[in-house]
Amino acid sequence: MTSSAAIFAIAVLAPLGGSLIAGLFGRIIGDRPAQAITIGLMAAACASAIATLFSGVPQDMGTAVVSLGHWIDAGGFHANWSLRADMLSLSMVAMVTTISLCVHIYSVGYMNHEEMPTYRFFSYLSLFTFAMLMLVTSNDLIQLFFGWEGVGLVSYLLIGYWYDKPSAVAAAIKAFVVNRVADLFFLVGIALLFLQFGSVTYDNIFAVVPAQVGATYHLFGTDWPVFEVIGTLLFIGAMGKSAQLFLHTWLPDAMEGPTPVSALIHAATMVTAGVFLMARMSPLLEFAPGTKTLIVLIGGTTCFFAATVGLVQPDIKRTIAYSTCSQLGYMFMAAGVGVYQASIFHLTTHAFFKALLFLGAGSVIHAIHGEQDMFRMGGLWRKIPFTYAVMWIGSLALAGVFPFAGYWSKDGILEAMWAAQSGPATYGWAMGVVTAFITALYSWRLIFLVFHGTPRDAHLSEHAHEGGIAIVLPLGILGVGAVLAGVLLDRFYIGTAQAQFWQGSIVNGAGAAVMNRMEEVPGLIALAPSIAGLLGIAVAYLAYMARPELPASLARSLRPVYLFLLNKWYFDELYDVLFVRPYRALARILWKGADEGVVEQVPVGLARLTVGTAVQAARTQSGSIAIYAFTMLIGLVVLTTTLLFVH
Amino acid sequence: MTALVFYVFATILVLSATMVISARNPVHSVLFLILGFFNAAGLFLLAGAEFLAMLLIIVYVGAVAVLFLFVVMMLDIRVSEAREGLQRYAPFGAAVGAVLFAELILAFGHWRIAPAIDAVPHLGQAAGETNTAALGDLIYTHYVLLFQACGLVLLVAMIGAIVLTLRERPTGRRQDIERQHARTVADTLELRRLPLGRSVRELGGFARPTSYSEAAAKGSYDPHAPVLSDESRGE
Amino acid sequence: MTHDLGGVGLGPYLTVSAILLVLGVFGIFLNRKNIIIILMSMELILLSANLNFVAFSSALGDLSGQVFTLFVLTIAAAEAAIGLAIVTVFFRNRGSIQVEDVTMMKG
Amino acid sequence: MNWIIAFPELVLTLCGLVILTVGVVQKKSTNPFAACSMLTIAAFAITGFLVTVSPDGSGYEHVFVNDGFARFMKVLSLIGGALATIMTLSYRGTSGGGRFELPVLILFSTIGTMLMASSDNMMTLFVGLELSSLAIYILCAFDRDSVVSSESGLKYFILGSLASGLLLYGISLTYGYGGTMEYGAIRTVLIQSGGASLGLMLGIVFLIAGLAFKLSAVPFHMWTPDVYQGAPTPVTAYLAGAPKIATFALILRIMAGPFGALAPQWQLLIEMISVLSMVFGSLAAIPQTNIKRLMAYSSIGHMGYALMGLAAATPGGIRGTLVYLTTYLFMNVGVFAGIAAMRRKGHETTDIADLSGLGRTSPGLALMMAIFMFSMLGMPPTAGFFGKLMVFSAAYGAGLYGLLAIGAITSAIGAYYYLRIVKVMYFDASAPAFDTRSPSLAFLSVSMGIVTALFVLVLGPVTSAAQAAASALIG
Repeated sequence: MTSSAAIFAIAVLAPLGGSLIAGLFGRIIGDRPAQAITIGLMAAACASAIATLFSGVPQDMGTAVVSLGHWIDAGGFHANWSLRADMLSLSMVAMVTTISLCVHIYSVGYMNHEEMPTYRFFSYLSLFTFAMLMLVTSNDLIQLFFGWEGVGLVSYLLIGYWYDKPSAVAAAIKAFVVNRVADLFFLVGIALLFLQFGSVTYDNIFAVVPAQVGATYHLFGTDWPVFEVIGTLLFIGAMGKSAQLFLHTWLPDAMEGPTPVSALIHAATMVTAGVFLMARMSPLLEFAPGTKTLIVLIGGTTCFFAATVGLVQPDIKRTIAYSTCSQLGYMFMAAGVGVYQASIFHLTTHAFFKALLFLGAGSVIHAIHGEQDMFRMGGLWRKIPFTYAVMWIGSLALAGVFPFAGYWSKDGILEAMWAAQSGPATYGWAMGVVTAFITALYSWRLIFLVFHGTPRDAHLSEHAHEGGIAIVLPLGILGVGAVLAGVLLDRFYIGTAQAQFWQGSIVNGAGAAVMNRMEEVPGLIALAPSIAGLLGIAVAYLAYMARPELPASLARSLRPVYLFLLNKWYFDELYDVLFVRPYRALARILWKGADEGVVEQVPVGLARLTVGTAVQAARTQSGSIAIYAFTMLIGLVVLTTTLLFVH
Repeated sequence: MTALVFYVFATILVLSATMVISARNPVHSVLFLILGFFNAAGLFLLAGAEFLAMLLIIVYVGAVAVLFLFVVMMLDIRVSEAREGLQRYAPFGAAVGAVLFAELILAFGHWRIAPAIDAVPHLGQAAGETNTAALGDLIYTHYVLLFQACGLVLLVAMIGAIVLTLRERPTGRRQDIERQHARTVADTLELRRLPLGRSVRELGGFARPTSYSEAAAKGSYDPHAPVLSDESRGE
Repeated sequence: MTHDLGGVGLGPYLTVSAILLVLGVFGIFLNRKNIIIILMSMELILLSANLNFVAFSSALGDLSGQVFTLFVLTIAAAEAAIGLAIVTVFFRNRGSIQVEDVTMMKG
Repeated sequence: MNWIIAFPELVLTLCGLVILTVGVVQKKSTNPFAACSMLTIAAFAITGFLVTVSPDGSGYEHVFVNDGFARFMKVLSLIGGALATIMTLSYRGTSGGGRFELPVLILFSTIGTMLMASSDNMMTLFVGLELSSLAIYILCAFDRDSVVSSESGLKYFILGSLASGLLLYGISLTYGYGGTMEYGAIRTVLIQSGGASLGLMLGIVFLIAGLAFKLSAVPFHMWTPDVYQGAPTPVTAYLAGAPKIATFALILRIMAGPFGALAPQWQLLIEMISVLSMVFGSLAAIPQTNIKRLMAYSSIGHMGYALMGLAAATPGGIRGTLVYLTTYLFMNVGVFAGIAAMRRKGHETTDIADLSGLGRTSPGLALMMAIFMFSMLGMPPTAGFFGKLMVFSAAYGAGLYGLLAIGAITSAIGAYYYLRIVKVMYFDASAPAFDTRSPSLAFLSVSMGIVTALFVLVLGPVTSAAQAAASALIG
């Protein structure tokens, strides 16, 4: 193992060490040391990751695989523990560790009012980071799935961290179950991949993909292209993890977890795993045009849907959560037209500014003792000016205002959508531009509601104050990131240097043309998102600063629309009717009828029947000679008759 | 002619068999059994089994039936106490019996003897030999082992009857001359002074020398039993 | 030497024996009177078998059937003796030989 | 030289007569019971030795046959008789000490079982069966002052006579078809006639019914619980052993021999009887509270399993049945030795509840009983397992899957009541301790326990002997 490989391994494994130490010995060593150890190891991981990113992978090979050991050897099936070091994973590792470090530090400040020791929380955070790193550095689908399930599991643990809160527990279960549904498809996809290619290692798969383009499954009398089937299955898996439309319902509920968790998991890392998967499987997806169209449609619809819902949410964290959902839609759109670089770019910038927004929101919540309803806030900017400032930065980045990070990546995506020149892509572009407007609108709605105007609950804002250094410092780091990430990385991720930067870790196929045409979109088109964003800010100012009564009257006059949005397009209700209730009914039938009625009753009944029969059998022994003789006679006659019939 | 005789015998046999199982008085049953056996002997005669016919009368009528009669008398069964009627399930039982009978008749209606019956030797009765002599020949040659085994069966029956019913009544007062002669006054007599006003019963009854129980026939006196309770010790 | 069974053939003999058998079986399980009737029914069953043997023996011209009948008679006598002895013992213990009183043990 | 073939039987008969004489001429003051029992055991031992060295052959004009099968069954019968006689040494009736007729009757009954094992003729079959049965009727009522004993004797006698009558009727029908009662001749006639008539089939059913009665196979089993319960315990132990083995000898011999050609017809009947026995035996035992009754139902079930081997109608099946009977004999005697030891203040107790806490009050006896129970339910590596294994594998080999499945299910049900006894012995609150065991019972239960537990050590010889016996019958 070379020194760079060792450093890379440290980047991945250090969080595991931190997690194990904090988790296993936290009770013994105490809270503070546990926090210090996890943060220290996380910092080491972060430093290692950035060092590896800058040193880059050896020029002569696109990828480097750091082997850690054998995992599974079963017949023709082999899986190893290994770390794949290509630019895709390196950039992801650097991003994840950086955000995670910020969140770790922030948590020290945020969780200091907890009554329970928090070593468990830090252990989970580090464990989550490790799982995410395993996911992004996997060299085969099995390890990817390991990381995939790992983040799902820790996400469950963290959402339900306050396990004495019923809503948190319910949200954790919901997140887990929805993800399980998606994971099932994902797993089937992996299985089909293995059957098709005889391997689960990326390189082995990608090497033979072009040779098997024509392969089909014959099912239900129709031929299904193999890559479309597999691609769709993988995409459904990604939809679950990345909260795309139809499988998004868990994400807003996941806000029941502590805010650092929301920042780390539900903004920067785990939810982007689906996007990462699309980029990772780009060599395969490029041969599944149908799947890509599906991705564009779902992505575009998600980004619009989530934005509209975010527009009316009263809860500060839920607003940001829907925003995340919406931004993920952007990323998928880009992946759908084959511009994975833009996806990853937006993923990265989004990680910074969305984590910033979440942590800023957390800072607000922390300042006013856990209140999350924006309509009970107001006029806070004097009390927590730093938070106010970083929220502005985050919102500007989110809205895609030049030169903040979001501008570069979102513009890149929308230009790519336009440049793709296809029906679905144009749909996606239109949705994207409209969403850019709505995004700005709800972002400033948030800012105006929270920080401006008069305090709606004087008691709440009375004692509001900035958090300590542990809260301010991560906000500062992320704020810098939210400002600079776009302008610094644009050249490498999607700009002129992208080919040298990615070194073939992302395959564009037909999307390569889109990458080229991106630079040539008409000026007005290029400006459209920015204009939409500024327009959104202006409307927000009008509605929430100049004419504060306007939203209410609008909500009254357009009540059905308002309710539709407020109730999140009634997805939860729809699912309740479509799945939950039938499932409950079925479960009840199975429980009461099948399980208690049949499964339990069969042994119990058999035992009862046996005893009953036994008593009856014993009762035939009446002691009477006549009965005994009669029984013998009956036996004789039965035997005789049987024989006569057989004879 | 012989057919007529057969049917007479057969009819009486069946009727008396019916009476055996339905007669109210067990003595009548035994008598009908005897009548049945006589007629069965007649059937045996018609079939050419003269010796067995005679044996049936001698053994069954002379021994078995008389034994039955003897036991019926001995057990002193009161006819009036005998429960009348049939078992509760009688109709069903009769139906089952009828099925059995129907099946037997079905098989007997055209009785088939094995076609290859002559593939094995048979023990015929030599011409001119009487049935009795032929049977005697076989019993003491071919079947001597079974004949002996039947003897054992009778021995077992004898042992059984004895072991079950013979009781050496221990209460019987037999004369044991040897003991009688060896007896002394001290063995049998004890003089006791009786306080005035106390009854014998209060003093424990008539006292007997302990040796008396040894001297008496074994088991006839229980030395620990209260002496005055003779009436409760009845056999 | 086959015998013509007095000219009536095998069938009537077998029928009589079947009737005796069924009567004997009825006597065992249908009556509610005393056990001695059952013992007599047993004799009827044995008699029916004996009748079969004699009839077959004559019809087949084979003496082993008659020899066997001889043994069966012997054994039947022994059986009757033992049966009556047991009935006597039972009567002494139970004071009754009613069929329905022989039900101390059941279940 | 006919008498050479039947020499063991003749010797045993003479011994019986001598012992009877000894018993009769003894002075009244000395009870000849123990002496006669000892002599009887010695006579069994001598006869057993003579049986093992007796030559093959058929004698007395096809009345009597001696072959490997007969020897195997006779040795088992003699062992059964001897073990029961050992058990009688400790027997005390209601009216005091034992009487010398008890061993003598066991001896005569065993002569009957030997005749059955050696029968080459329906007449021998019947005479042997009657000799054996009549002695047992007397033995059941032997405790003549006990109402249950006399009732059990009466029941067994009446129903047994009925069964004998049916058997005899079956023989008469067989005779009527083939004109002969010799097994070999019947076989020849049947084969050459190319089948059976309706009458003969009826005869076979009657025969099976009569023999199934002695086996206490359902539906001819009704006498079993009452007789087992009422009869003196050593007698119960005897009648659960040797006579059943001899009856199996008969049924195997006539089914495999004279009626071998009709196997497809009678196989179904045996299967029915086997299934019914297994099911009834395992079910009806569950509610029992009296251990002797429980053993009766258990024996009904065991006969069902043993019949499985016959139902297979293959040499392997017969071998399985023979091994099964061997194991059954030992564990059965062991259990009854344990039951006979259940005495408190001189009175016999037979409630299962009386065994409570035996694991503490009498650990040795409890251990032996536990071994027998595990063997009865067929748990490896006890003797019962191998017997079951062999009949099950024979049934499997013959394709009797339904029978096999029912056997497996009933074994599982049967396990319940066997294990219940173990549970009562080890986990229930202690009942008062039993009287001290007599040496003969201690010897029996320990030796049978060892044989049952370590049967695997003699499995090889037993199996090869059973194999030889089976091939003598069918091969």
